[in-house]
Order: sequence, then C-alpha cells, then structure tokens
Amino acid sequence: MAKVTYLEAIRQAQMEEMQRDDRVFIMGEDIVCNVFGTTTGFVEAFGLERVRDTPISENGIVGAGAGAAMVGMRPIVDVTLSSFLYPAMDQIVSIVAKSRYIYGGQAKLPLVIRSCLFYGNANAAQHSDRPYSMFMNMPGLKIVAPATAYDMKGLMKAAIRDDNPVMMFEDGTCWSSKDEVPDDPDFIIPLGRGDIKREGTDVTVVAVAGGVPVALKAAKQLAKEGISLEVIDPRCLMPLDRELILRSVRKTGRAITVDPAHQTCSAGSEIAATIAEHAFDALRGPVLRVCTADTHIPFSPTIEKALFPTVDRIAAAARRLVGIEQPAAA
Amino acid sequence: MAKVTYLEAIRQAQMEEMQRDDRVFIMGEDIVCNVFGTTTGFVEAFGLERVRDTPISENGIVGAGAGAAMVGMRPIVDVTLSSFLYPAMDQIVSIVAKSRYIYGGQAKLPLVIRSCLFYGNANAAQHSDRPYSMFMNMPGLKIVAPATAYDMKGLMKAAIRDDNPVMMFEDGTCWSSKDEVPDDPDFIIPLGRGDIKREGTDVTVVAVAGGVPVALKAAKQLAKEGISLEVIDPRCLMPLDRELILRSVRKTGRAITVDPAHQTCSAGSEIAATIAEHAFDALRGPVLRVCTADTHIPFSPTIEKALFPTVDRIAAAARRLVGIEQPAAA
Amino acid sequence: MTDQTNDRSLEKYRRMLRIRHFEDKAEAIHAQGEIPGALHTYAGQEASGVGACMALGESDYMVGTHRSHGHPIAKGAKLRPLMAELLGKATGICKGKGGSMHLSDFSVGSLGETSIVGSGVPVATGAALGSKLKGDGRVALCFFGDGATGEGAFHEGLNLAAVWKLPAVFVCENNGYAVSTPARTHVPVKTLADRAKGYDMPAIIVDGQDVDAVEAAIAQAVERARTGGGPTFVETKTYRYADHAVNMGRILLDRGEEVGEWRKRDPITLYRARLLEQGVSAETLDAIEREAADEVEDALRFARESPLPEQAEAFDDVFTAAVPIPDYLADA
Amino acid sequence: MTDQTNDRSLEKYRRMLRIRHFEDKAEAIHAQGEIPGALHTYAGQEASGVGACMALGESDYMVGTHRSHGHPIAKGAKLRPLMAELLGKATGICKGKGGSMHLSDFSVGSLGETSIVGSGVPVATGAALGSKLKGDGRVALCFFGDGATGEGAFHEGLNLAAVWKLPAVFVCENNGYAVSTPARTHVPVKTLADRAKGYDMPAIIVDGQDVDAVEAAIAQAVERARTGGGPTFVETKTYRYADHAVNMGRILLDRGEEVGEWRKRDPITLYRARLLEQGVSAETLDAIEREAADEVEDALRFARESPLPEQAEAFDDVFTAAVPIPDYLADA
Ligand SMILES: Cc1ncc(C[n+]2csc(CCOP(=O)(O)OP(=O)(O)O)c2C)c(N)n1
Ligand SMILES: Cc1ncc(C[n+]2csc(CCOP(=O)(O)OP(=O)(O)O)c2C)c(N)n1
Ligand SMILES: [Mg+2]
Ligand SMILES: [Mg+2]
Repeated sequence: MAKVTYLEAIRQAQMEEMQRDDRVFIMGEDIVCNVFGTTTGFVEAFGLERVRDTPISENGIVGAGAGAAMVGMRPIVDVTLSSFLYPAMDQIVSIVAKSRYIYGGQAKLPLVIRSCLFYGNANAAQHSDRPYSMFMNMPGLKIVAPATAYDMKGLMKAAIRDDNPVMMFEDGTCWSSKDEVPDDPDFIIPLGRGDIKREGTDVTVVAVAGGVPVALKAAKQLAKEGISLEVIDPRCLMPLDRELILRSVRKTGRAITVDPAHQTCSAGSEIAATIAEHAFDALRGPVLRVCTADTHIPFSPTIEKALFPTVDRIAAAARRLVGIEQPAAA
Repeated sequence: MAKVTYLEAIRQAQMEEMQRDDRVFIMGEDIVCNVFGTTTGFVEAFGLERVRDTPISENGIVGAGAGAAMVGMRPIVDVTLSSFLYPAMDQIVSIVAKSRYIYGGQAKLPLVIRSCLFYGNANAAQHSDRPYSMFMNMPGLKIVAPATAYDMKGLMKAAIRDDNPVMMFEDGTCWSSKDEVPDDPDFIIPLGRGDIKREGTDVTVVAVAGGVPVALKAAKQLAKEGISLEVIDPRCLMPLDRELILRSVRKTGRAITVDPAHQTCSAGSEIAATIAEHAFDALRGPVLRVCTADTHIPFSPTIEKALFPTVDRIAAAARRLVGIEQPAAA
Repeated sequence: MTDQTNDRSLEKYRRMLRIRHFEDKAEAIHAQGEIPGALHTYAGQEASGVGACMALGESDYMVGTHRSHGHPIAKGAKLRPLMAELLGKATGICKGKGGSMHLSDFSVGSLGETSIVGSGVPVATGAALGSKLKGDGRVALCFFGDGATGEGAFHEGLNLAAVWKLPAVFVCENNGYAVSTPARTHVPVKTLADRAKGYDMPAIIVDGQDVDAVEAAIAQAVERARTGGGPTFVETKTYRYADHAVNMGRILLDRGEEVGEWRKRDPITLYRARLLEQGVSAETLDAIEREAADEVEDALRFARESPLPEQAEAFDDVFTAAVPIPDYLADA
Repeated sequence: MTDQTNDRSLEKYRRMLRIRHFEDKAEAIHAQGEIPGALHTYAGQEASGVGACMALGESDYMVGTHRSHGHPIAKGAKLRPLMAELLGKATGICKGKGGSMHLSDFSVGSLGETSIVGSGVPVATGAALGSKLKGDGRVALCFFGDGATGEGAFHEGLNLAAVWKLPAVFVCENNGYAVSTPARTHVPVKTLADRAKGYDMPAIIVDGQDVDAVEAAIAQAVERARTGGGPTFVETKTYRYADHAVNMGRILLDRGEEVGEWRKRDPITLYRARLLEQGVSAETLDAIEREAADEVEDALRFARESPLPEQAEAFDDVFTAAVPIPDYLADA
C-alpha cells in the first residue's frame, strides 16, 4: 500500500494492465506528451505502437477502438475531456453500445473509453461537461465514475479486464486527492458494486463522482450538529448498485442525491426516482437533489463555483429533512 | 378546423410558417423526395433553395443551420430519424445549445431540429432511438414531443417562431393519428405548457409522446373498473410544465410516469424525481415508472413490442397504486 | 482457363447468383409481410461485393452497410442463418435482433453491417489497426456508398488509416444515389475516387459490373495493404436496380430509362457470357444457378421452421452477461 | 505607395501590434493569476489573422477557434471588452461567460470563436448559406488549425460548402502542431492544402508570416466567393511561438531551435522592415506601436475597474429569456 493521487492511480492501473496483457494498448490525442500525467513512462515501457498519438478525431479513434476490440485487442481510448465525447457520439452509441446486441452476441468489445470531467476551473461551457447521465440512457455501456484513488485503481483495472465497453469518467476535482492504494497487481473492484463512504443513521446521501468528497465534508460538518449522514458512493452508474442504496434509505428513511451533472435527467434524478419507486414506504420526507443548476457553466469563477453541489446545499437539504430549519447555534 | 393526421399537421405548420416568413427554410436528406410526406408541395411552393436536399451529413447540416440562424435565417433542419442525431451531437451540444451563452447573448439561434422517434416497427436498435432524455440533460435546447396532430401543429408553429433552438421529436407511432386542427394561421401553442388529456381523480399519469395514447387507452380501460386516471401530457420536456404535473399529483396523491425512452435517466425518471421532491407530502404511494426496458430494441417484432410501455403495464401500475391504500406520508 | 481459375470463376458466379436468388426471394416474401422492417436490396451490385470479397483471404475482415445482404454472402456466409434473421427467428445469424440491415456473419470475417451511414468506416480502420498491432497480416475491407462519403465518420476513418498506413481497403460502391439524391447533388467531386486525394491515398476506379475487374482492382489494393503499403480507395461504379428500399408503398425516385440501361450490363448476365466464351459449359452454369436457387429454398424452409426468440432473449447480448429482466416481462 | 494603400498598410501593422501587445499583457497577468482558465496565444500568427481579415469587408463574417485573441482583433474588435472578458468581468464581450477561448465580437462580424476543435467549420458554412439565401453578397471566412482537419466536422463543413458553391473561405492556419503532435504525425497529406482536393475546391498556399501575401491570397478567395465561384481553401504556413497554452506549469513540447528560426521571420518585424523600405517613417511606425500599447493599457484599466458578473447572470443567455434561478442561488 502506498499513498498516491487519483491521477497516479489511473497511471498505475493502466501500467499494470498493459504489463499483464499485451492486447491492451492506449491511444489518444497527445497521449505521448501525456498532458495530465496518466501515461508517464508508457512510451519507454511499451513503445509508440501501443502508446499511440492520434489525429484530432474523437469519432474516428473511438470507432477504431471498437474495431480493434472486435478483432481481439483491448484498447483504451483516451478522449481527454468529457466535452470531447460529443463528436464521438456516433461511434459510442451506434457502434460501441449496440454492436454486440445487433449482431446477436457475435461481437465482443473489450474497450475502455476514458475522459475527464473537467469543471470548476474557468474553462467555460464547451470544456466543462459532465455527461455520464446521457450515456446512462443508452443500454450497452458500463459507466464508472470513481471519487477516490483507491476506487479509481480497482475500477480502472476491472474496466480494462471487462469484456464489455466501459466509459471511465475521471473527475478533475479529484485528481490530486490522495489515498492508500494496494500494490497487488490483481487488486480489482468489481464493476457494479457501490461503497458506503461513511456510515450514518439520519440521512442517506447518494453522491456521484466529485460529489462524494463534498458530501463527506457536509457529513463531517453536520456531525457536529448531531445530524448523522450516511454517504453512499455508487462508483458505477451502470450497473448501479440499487440494493446498497435502497438498503441505506430503508435504514435512514431520508435521502439526498448529490450529482455534479446538470439536474434534469441526471444520475441524481435517476437515483431519486429509483428511491421514490422502490423505497417509498421507508421515506419520511421528500427525496432531495443537490445537482448542478440547469444552466451552462460560465467562464467567470465568481459565478461558476456556486452552480455545482456545495457543502452548504447538502447541509441545508439534510437539515430540512431532519426537520431543523437552522443549525443549532454553536 | 379540419381533421388531419399528425404528419399532415407537421406539413401544414411548416407550410404556413414558410409562407409567413421567408427567412424560414428547410433542409435535410431527401427532403425534396419527401419520404414521409411532411413536405408535399414544398418545392413547387418555395423552390429548391428553400427546400434543400443535403448530403448525408447530419453534423454538417445542423451546424449549417446554426450558422444560418446566426446570420438571420430561421432554418428547419430535418434529421429524419432521431437515431441520426448522434452523428450531429457535436454541433447540437457545442454549437446549438451553447453558442448564445458562451458569447454572452450575442448570438441568436432560431433553429428547429426535427427528427422522428421511429420505434416499434422492426428496424432494430440502430434505427429505434428515443433520445430526448439525453438532450434534457443539456441546457440551451427546447425540447418538444407532441402526441396529437393538434398539439403538433400548434407547437411546431411555435417552435419555428421561437428565437431559440428547438428540437422537435415526432413520434412515429402517432403519425397516422387524426385530430381536429385549427386552420387559423396564427394558431400557436406556447412552448412549455402541458395539457390535461383526460381529467381524473385517482392516479396522475404523466405520459410522454407516444406514451400518451397508450395512457389514454389504459385510462379508458380502468374507468370500467372504477379507477379514474388523470392523463397529463407535458408536450414540452424543456421547459417542463412542472406546475401542471405537481398540481395534478397533489390532487390525486398517486403518480405514474409513462415514457417510451429507456427507463434509466429518462424523462419519466426526471418527472418521477420531480414529483418525489416537490409533491412528496401529497403522495400516497410510490411514484411508478412505465418506461421502455433498459435493453436495446431488437429487430424481431415478437420480442420488440413488449419492451415499450403498454396498456397492461400502466393498468397494473395504477391498480397497484390504488390498492396500496394508506394515509398520506409525513 | 486452368482448373483453379475455373474454380474461382465459378465460385464468383455462384456467389453472385446466391445473392440474386436470396434477395429475389426476400423481396417476394417481404411484400407478403413475412419479413418485417425495411429491406434494402443489393440487386445490380453483386459484382462489386463478390469481386471485392473474392480478393480477400478467408481470415481477412470486412465491414458493410444497411444494404447488408450481398456483402456477407459474397464473403462466403451460409444462407440459412441469414434468411432466418430476415424472418426474425432465434436461429438467425443475429438471433433475430439485427434483421435485414445487419446480416453480418462474424464466422466469415464479417465484422458488422451497420445501418448508420458512414459508421462502419472507423470500425474497419480499427480492425486494420488491430491486425497491424498483432502483426497477423490480415486486411480489413470496408464497403460504403457514394452517399456515405458526406459523413464525418467516413473522413475520420480514412484519415486515420492513411496517417497510420493501415492494411485497409475502402470500397466505395458508387451506385449513383443516396436514397433519392443523385450523386451530382450530394458530392462535389467529379468522381468519388477523388475523395482519396484528401488523404494522399492511392485510388482505383473500376467497372463495378465486371466481377473480374473488381477482383483484380481489390487484389492490387489487398496486396498493397498486406505488404505495408497502406490503404487504398477503390470506387466500384455500379447500380442498384430497386428503389432505395423495396415495398415502401410508393417509389421514392423514378429513374426512368436509366434502370433499363444498367440492366443491359447486369453483372451476372455479363459474367455468364464471359464464362461461356471462356469455354465453361451452359450446363455447368445452369447447375450452379439451380444449386443457388435450391440453397435459397432450403434456407427459407429452415427459417420458416425455426422458432421465434423468447422474450427473455431481448435482454441477452447487451453485455456479455444478460441484463436484468424487468418483473413485468419475467414470465412473458 | 498611395495614401490609401498607406492607410491599409498601417492598419495591418496596427492590428498586428494590437494583437501582440494585447497578448503579451494577457500572458503576463495570466501568470499572476489575474486571468483564470487556459490561455492559448496567437503570437507568431498575427499576419495570418490580420491579412485574412483585412481582405474581408466589414460586414463579412468570420468564425475562429480556441486560439481566439487574434481573430477578432484582426477583424477590428475594440480591445476593452476583450480584455474585460479575459478577466471574467460583466463588461466583457461575452459578459464574462466565454473567457479566453471565446473572444468573439459579433459587432464586427465575428460569429464565434469556438473551442471544440473543428466545430466552427459547419457554422461558417451555414453563415455562407445564409448569405446565399439572402443574396446579400456577404462572405463567410473560417479559421481553423492543421489539427482541426482530422475532425469530421471539418469534412462535413467543407463538403457542404463545395456541393452548394457557397461564398465561403476556409483558412487553415498551419502552425505545424496540434498541441504536442506535429502535423507529420497527424496529417497524411504533404501539405494541408491537399485536403481541398477531396472537395474539388481550389486551394492556395501562402506564407503566413507575410501579411500582404496573406491578404492577397484571401482577397482572391473572397472575390471568387462573392462572384458565385464557390469556396476556396487557403493554407497559411505559420507558427505559434508559445507552447500550446501558456503558464501550464510545464512545457508540453520542446521545439528547440525551431522557435528561434521562426522568430527570425516574425510577421511584425518583417512588415516593419517592408514599410520602412516603402518609405514609411520610423516615427509613424513607432507611434502606431505606442498607440497599440496604450490601447492595451487602457483596456486593462477598463477591465480591472469593471464589475464582476452577479450570480443571477449565470442564468441569462441560455435562451433569449432567462431560465429559472434555483432557490439556493436566488439571493446569492
Ligand atoms: C447517419 C444516417 N443518416 C441517414 C440515414 C438514412 N439513410 C439510410 S441509407 C441512406 C443512403 C445511403 O446512400 P449510400 O451511402 O450511397 O448507400 P446506398 O444506399 O446507395 O447503397 C440514407 C440517407 C442513415 N441510415 N444513417
Ligand atoms: C473536439 C476537441 N478535441 C480536442 C480538443 C483539445 N484541443 C484543444 S486545441 C487542440 C489542438 C488544435 O490544433 P490545431 O487545430 O492545429 O490548432 P492550434 O492549436 O495549432 O492553433 C486540441 C487537441 C478540443 N478542444 N476539442
Ligand atoms: Mg449510393
Ligand atoms: Mg496547429
């Protein structure tokens, strides 16, 4: 075990899997120059064929990843930022998500599509997307959005070993967070299993990606007020660990979802709807959502930050659910 | 007033608006040949410049529509089937939805993007998409999905007159349904206002697009059993008429959403989450969802049909809700 | 003509006839409602598909389009699973999940017949990349139409293949139309092969009605690909006899005289004449045609006798493991 | 040199200097954290932008990229709203919502500087289509980089413009790199202008460091566009001095000697020499440079004194009417 960053966990996971299986290769724009540091040392270790710079061509490289996967390779396609997934939607939806089904199981697509959720850093609406919820509406894609270095390493390795297409969403707000991460080359976290990040009794907070550390901060703060939050991180959005979520809500009777995506049709909305449908009897109050406001992300940091889920908003929602309007004067 | 089909309503709306305003023009693949009959007589009336066949190039024509809109035209871009929106996601998201915001209001994009929800007709997964929910997660797009000829005409005309980008989703299962439709050239249904398609007292059914006629059938059937459904059609998914929905749920205390989209992160889920958040006190039971199953759409009609919302599923959900008689929560 | 070439020639003839008979039958039963969904026929283009696929090795890859019946048969696919697919049966090549636009048989190296126009091009490029990385010497061939060259996916696939000098062959089956739109309306270049210039890619234009000519052109491209010379663009000038899709209720485009003109250069008729000229007997050719017709009858019988898929199968093959079946369908 | 050409020449010199000084200042204050987000500078490429925009009429349209400072200044934009934008102020050209990658000033015909690579090409095509439909004689010019030519959007935009013979000019600012990737790694053609061949579009290659040469080349393209001759592809061979973006904490690509070599052909230095040679006095040129520097200082002062946007403004301009402000921000 060593304490490493979220970014380093990505690097290690890829490195180990590329060492283990020479069908794994990685391609992307400026992957050799290695802009964010997730492929440091890769060219030296694996050469320019397996660590492949590409033209600016997201649709092309995702589709090429799909084709290479179909003939037995296990590609990792790095699309850099999640905002660059849109030009690749054609191949992601019509080829990657659907090929296995359309051909009745003849195709196998062990393909990882990586991209960073790059928000909260004054790069404006065209660079700040958090689009995993859109992909959740499309069957055939596994969707992973880890919040810690530990989870990232175990899930990235699982994703690379999975025989199905997996979209890895890497939250830029978590990049530098550190964690004890196992060195065991077979350390794997199975896709589809959520995690209780903090146990609690009063309110269940289901938080997604960068929403997790924010929720944990809120939990810490509210603990001082005597309100106990249970923070659940689904880690995978598809498949979603509904059972873990519902069990927690059945225990606490109260639920908040926290999601950095725009609220409408978000993962946070989906989880709220699931709770309202399957744990209604246990609910003692409304299912509240703390998501990103339904507007675009502006450049100016002054007005950008408050649009995303904050500790204050989570705390306010929790207080409302337990019936306390104002925090007790401390 | 004349009784016309949903397809004819599209044709009339476009025809009237093109006659009224010569900045309106239409382009699309095979729009001249007029595959589905929504542009019959247009070339004769407006010529080949304003009724424009395009190369197969969805991203290009959507972007060209955006550019033309920015310089003062009012384009209608027909992308034929909703499944062909994916190749155009780049321009829809990064240009159409975001340009006005990114440039601080300098750009105006009066653009209509049409596409048909083409499902339930044995054309398999690549042709059967119902992707409006994905676009609901992206600010900056108005989203309309009418279920009747009357609504189609009024909303299509409103969409063409709107100064913002509007995505019109035309449900293929409604194509041949007929309705009395006003001839008044200024007949308009404002975007963002839902409609009560049938009043009722026991259960609110919020149904989307092709889900509306199915819900109405279910309502008719259940009426015989003494169960009274109120069927709400939001008609516009963005902006969504939350007030109409919540008012109804506050009246009935029970809610079902019906949506032909895949359930996860669907409009149906969003509406359910909205109800669970804002009308919880009125709820006497869980908010149930009757959406399309989370699998791809197969070719074989034998196994395709049952995946979409059916009268039986809606009826079963309603019976379950009225059977769960218990005092309002909280 | 040596025996070996003779075999090859007869095989080309056989495959073209298989396609023609398969589709004639499919069109007829589609008209009667036995095949659901849209049906895009390949009739008229057989020499393009067969000539191209005959130039490939068995283990080479091939990717096609919505007009999906011809390519897999050209690549050597058996007819039973294809016909069963058209009928939506569980024994179909795609277990009834793909239908007419997706008759892809992976066992013969067919990696997808994809109905989103242009979407197969990056996939073929990726298969070629896989071959290059594995060093297994395989070539990936991609069919697409004139219309598909308007799509961004086409551009990106070709560009990547050119930049990386991949073992790929891009075959533009130029039948002059995209649905109702003539190529002169949707393409700015004089001939489709000019598209290749934007990638510095060698291009060959070939008579798509002459199966030998197509085979020779593709063989040259395959040779270049296999020996590290990178991709080639091949334009086969051809024609589809039917409207964009058949039995649509109305004709989308009336092409008038033109159809008759092209029928005079029917690829099967032309090839039969050539084979007769080369000394193959009429009996041999007739026998091949009968066999093809019989194979189609057999395939249809098989398809008709095959079971429909069970409802639960709608939840297989989303992933390698089945996805959960919702309660309301659990015992449907 | 007539007085009129003299004016034009001095204007070119002025605009190039405005860009250079504007960016020098921006880079400096970005290093100190006064400008948030990424900053992609145009330094080195000024002759490309200015030469091109000077060949356009005021009412002509222009679309650019993430490297967005140079184009609008070249098209005649005032500096105050641009600098205020970089600082995220409410008085910014985009009200603080766009930032460094989007310095688009619609009042000078700039229809967007869009940071999704390739995404501006269809937009420019659409503006040209609008002009054609309106018959107003305007031309739409689109800037993009060598790297952008890998994108599907690039292909589709050019293809449509070619098919419809639109009044468009496509300017590939070939600075040799896409981020860290050299053109030889990401482009299969010998020179970017070859891309035009796939659309049967005339192409011109021009020295992008020579503002007069660029202007002449674009003028030719604009003339063709305005007279119904359709689009032209112009490749300006140029160079950016800085790394892909500045102040990134590390250098993404060390280009060694090359930068110095290109600096020897600095577009502003070259042009100053030419103007001197043509008899313009050093005093005149120095005065222009001082003015440019003053304008930048003035713009910075304006920007610094300007207010930040209010939280509620984050909800304006999604649509023409504001979208609802959530409760938790209503009185933020
Ligand atoms: C992305 C996309 N856009 C539009 C369509 C509808 N469509 C199906 S086939 C076709 C024409 C294709 O023309 P071409 O590529 O020449 O192939 P052909 O049909 O002539 O064989 C079109 C527009 C589609 N399937 N996919
Ligand atoms: C669709 C998309 N992919 C990737 C990026 C990241 N990116 C920003 S600029 C750039 C390189 C652009 O190169 P080029 O077109 O040559 O323009 P230059 O930066 O050289 O001016 C890349 C890859 C992006 N912004 N958009
Ligand atoms: Mg064609
Ligand atoms: Mg460049």
